[in-house]
Amino acid sequence: MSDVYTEKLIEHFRNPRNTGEIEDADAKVTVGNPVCGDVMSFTMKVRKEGDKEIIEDIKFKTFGCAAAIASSDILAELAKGKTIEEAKKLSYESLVKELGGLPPVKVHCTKMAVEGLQKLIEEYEKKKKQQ
Amino acid sequence: MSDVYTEKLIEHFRNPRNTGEIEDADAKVTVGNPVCGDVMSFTMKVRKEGDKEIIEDIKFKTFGCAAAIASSDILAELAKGKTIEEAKKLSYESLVKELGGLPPVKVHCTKMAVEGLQKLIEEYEKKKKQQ
Amino acid sequence: MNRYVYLDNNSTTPVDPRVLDAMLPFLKEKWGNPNNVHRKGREAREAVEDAREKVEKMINCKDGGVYFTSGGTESNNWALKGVAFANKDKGKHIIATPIEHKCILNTCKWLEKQGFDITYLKVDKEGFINLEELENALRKDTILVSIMLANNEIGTLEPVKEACQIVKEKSDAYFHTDACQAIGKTEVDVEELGVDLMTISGHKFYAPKGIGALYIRNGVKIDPLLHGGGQEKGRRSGTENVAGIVGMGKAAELVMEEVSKDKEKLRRLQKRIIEGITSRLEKVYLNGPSDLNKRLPGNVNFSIEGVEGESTVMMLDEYGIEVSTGSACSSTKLVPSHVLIAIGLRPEIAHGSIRISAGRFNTDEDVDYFLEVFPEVVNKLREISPLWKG
Amino acid sequence: MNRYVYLDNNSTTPVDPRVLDAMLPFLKEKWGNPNNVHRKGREAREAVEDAREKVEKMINCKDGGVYFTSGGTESNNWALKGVAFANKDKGKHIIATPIEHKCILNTCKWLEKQGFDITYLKVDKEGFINLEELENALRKDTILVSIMLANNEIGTLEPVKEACQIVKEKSDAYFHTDACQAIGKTEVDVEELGVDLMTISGHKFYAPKGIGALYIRNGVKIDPLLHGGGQEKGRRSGTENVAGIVGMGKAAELVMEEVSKDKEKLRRLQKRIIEGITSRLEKVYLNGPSDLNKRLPGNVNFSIEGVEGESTVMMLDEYGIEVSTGSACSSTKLVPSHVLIAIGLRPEIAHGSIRISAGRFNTDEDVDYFLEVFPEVVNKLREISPLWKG
Ligand SMILES: Cc1ncc(COP(=O)(O)O)c(C=O)c1O
Ligand SMILES: Cc1ncc(COP(=O)(O)O)c(C=O)c1O
Repeated sequence: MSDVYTEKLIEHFRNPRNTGEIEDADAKVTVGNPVCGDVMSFTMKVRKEGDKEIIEDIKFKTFGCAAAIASSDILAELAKGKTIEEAKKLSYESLVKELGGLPPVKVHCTKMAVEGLQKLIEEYEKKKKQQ
Repeated sequence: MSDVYTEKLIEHFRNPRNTGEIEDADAKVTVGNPVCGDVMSFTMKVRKEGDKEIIEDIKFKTFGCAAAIASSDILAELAKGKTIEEAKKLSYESLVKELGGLPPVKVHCTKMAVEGLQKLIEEYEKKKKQQ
Repeated sequence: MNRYVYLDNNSTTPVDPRVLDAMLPFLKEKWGNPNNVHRKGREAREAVEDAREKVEKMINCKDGGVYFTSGGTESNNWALKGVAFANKDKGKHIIATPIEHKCILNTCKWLEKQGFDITYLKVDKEGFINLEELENALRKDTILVSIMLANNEIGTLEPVKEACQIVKEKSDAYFHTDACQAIGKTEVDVEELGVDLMTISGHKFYAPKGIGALYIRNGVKIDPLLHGGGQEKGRRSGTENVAGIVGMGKAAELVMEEVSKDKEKLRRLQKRIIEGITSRLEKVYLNGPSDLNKRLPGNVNFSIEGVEGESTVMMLDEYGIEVSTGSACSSTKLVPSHVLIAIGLRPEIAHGSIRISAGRFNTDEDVDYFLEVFPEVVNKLREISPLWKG
Repeated sequence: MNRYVYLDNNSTTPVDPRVLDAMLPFLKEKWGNPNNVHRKGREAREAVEDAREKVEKMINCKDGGVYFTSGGTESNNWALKGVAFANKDKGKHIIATPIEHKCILNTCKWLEKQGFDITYLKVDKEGFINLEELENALRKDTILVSIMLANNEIGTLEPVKEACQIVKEKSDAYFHTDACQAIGKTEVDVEELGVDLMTISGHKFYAPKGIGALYIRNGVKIDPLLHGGGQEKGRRSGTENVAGIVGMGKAAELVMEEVSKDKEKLRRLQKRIIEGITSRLEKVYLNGPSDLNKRLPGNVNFSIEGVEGESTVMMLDEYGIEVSTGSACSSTKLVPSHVLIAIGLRPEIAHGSIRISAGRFNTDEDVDYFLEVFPEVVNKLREISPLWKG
């Protein structure tokens, strides 16, 4: 566990690749709370291939520290191309690892991003049932 | 009051001019206590000029710190040539002044030297009466 | 990166090259222990006492002395704990403000665990205490009042002189002020203020980190915080940080020579930054005094709606600009600044606060560059913020 | 003056030029505050953590960590007061030795005023504690035992490993050792010793004055001594003395590389000085262990009949030789060294004690010169001493 931000994290913070909102999203969620200093809103687009459901795109808007922004971006990166079933297994540890480590006080950012993904999936599956 | 030894003090410590013992001394005293870290022994020779009694010489042997040795030497220096009456008025402040100042914790050395001189004079006057 | 612009002088200041020059001999050939009577020791002792004189002169110390410590934190801990333990038979009540530095507040908390009773005065929207409330808070058993001279986050210059007068008139309590931020940025005079104890930190006025001092007026009853070999007249033991002390002495000398010039420049840059931000961005709110005469020269603090402070700091950093969010000392924590909460900000607004603080080495060009980059960074972050409805 | 010979390395050591080189960038361009998230801050943070790793490695720290302080005095104050206040509900009994450094003893005195109960173990003529006495002194309410690793005046290497074993077997008390003198002069390994807390002082191993550390094993309950912004994992607040920390880190690295070589040389010089003095002067008595394997390498302490210590130091100084009398830290006081009194010396003999301590930069030529000058100086002073009947 490093005590400072990694270059990789700073790069994802500085040049996030997945910001914005997907217009015709299949799911849309917001996690966090401005009082606590972090709010992440995610939109997701899913594509079907046979009976596989693949995450085609995720975009985010995040209010929060550099770690929150980078975590959101890395989450989108890691989730894209995965099936819904695979994505359900995505852990915050894998985000931390992908970022090359994180100061202990910032680990909650990756947890929040993963929470966002799980909620996206929940909403997606709920909608599917309603159809 | 300086916090460190003056050059003048160090010079008197390094090259004391009045060490030793006067063989045929008119008075001989020891002040101080090895337990407290300072012992000064003085010998004095007095010369008469008319009805004046003049301190012709003072020599010392001192066990003690640099300030104790320098104080002993400066005392001898200041007392020499003075009449007994003048010497009675010699104060420790004048020794401190002559040394160009002294760390506060070392002022007691000048007091002890002056005590030595007063005791020399006492002894000298006592002897005189006995004669 | 186009340019490097450091605007975080309330966090720490660069070491003035003239300060380093003064220190170097004491890290090279003059490495003696000032407690030794031999030559090496005496040369170190003289340097330490020479530095003490300079620091004392800088604050116009006439009645009492300056004791060297390892920094503002130690001085504040010492002032509070030292007075508390030495006077606990007289009383156990202490008065402080809620916008003191954490090293005062956390010391107070610890003292509460040891049975002391702390009253925290309220502060208004700009961070000022109320003198009447102070007067009413004084009790028979009040032993100490601690009110900072200049707040490190929002720059409030507290009415310490007036507060001290009231305390002296109405009680037997000692008065301590934390002057870490004020020194080097405005004139500080213990005689004029009338305080009994004052905290000084070297790295806030161009000396290195890890050196500070506590001014103690004659007659003040205070226990040591560091017991030991009897250095600093028995009040603060420990082999002296000679190089640091010499550096702080030189820094004090430079403050005496340059503070009025520095202050004038800091006021100008401060004004330009405040006006520049206000005119270039919407929904930004100045924290701390709007009357610049009651504000620490050089200090600026804004809440920026829709963006979070740390990410703003990090993004500015990419442009070579360094500023802070909240209090630098707690910036790895996720709690909003206690100062901003105390002046009544909502947490979500407090999270978006940015402190910009100029110092001796800043220029008008630095401010030009900052004012060019800052709106761009804020807009970039607002664009990706779910809280910004532009 | 023919030559300059510094033989007072138990008082303070020269700053190693390699240490200064490592520090310099942190007094020039890398003056950032490690608590800041921006670039300047991060570069300082990395340097601080790198230095911590080195110091931890030097003492083979595996279970716990090293926390930076302003020196040995602060570390000792912190260890004792911090453990005392954090564990006072468990008990108020502390065990120490009478030959600890003043910063332990005066802290103990202050703790006694706060209601703690201190037992001082006896020491024998060479300064050694008795392990049986330690075992018998342990009580149900003993919360801390503090025994130094190497005495700063007479070089006694206490049986800390064995003492710690007894304390761990027979009680729940924590074990603290003051290792200020041992580090850099002999190997120190917290795992082998088994101690819970250990004090380190930079200026005793070629780092500058004003920087130190406290090792704390995992699980130790200890209050901070300096409360504040939460630096050092909340255990020791205050903006870090970055340059000092980096210097101590480099010094630790050098110790790891050079201690076995240094130790061998210090042992040789020590032996030569002891034999040289004994053969050249009558009525001189070695203080501290005669078995050099139980003595701090480089440390020599003699009582010289008929002369007083300070004047001997000052006279040697005129020849360019620097040594100490008693403990350097209290050398402006007129009380005889508490260590020499504790080992049973009469005050008048204690007043005539001289400590000669070699370090990394001493050579055999230094010792040659010392042995040439020393008898001459002693004879000169004995000649003017009323206590010397030659
Ligand atoms: C107002 C105030 N008091 C105290 C401190 C602590 O001083 P230091 O950093 O020297 O420990 C600071 C700065 O960190 C400060 O701004
Ligand atoms: C054994 C011992 N402990 C503690 C200290 C105090 O350390 P510092 O000088 O860093 O305050 C010293 C030296 O002065 C010492 O020799």
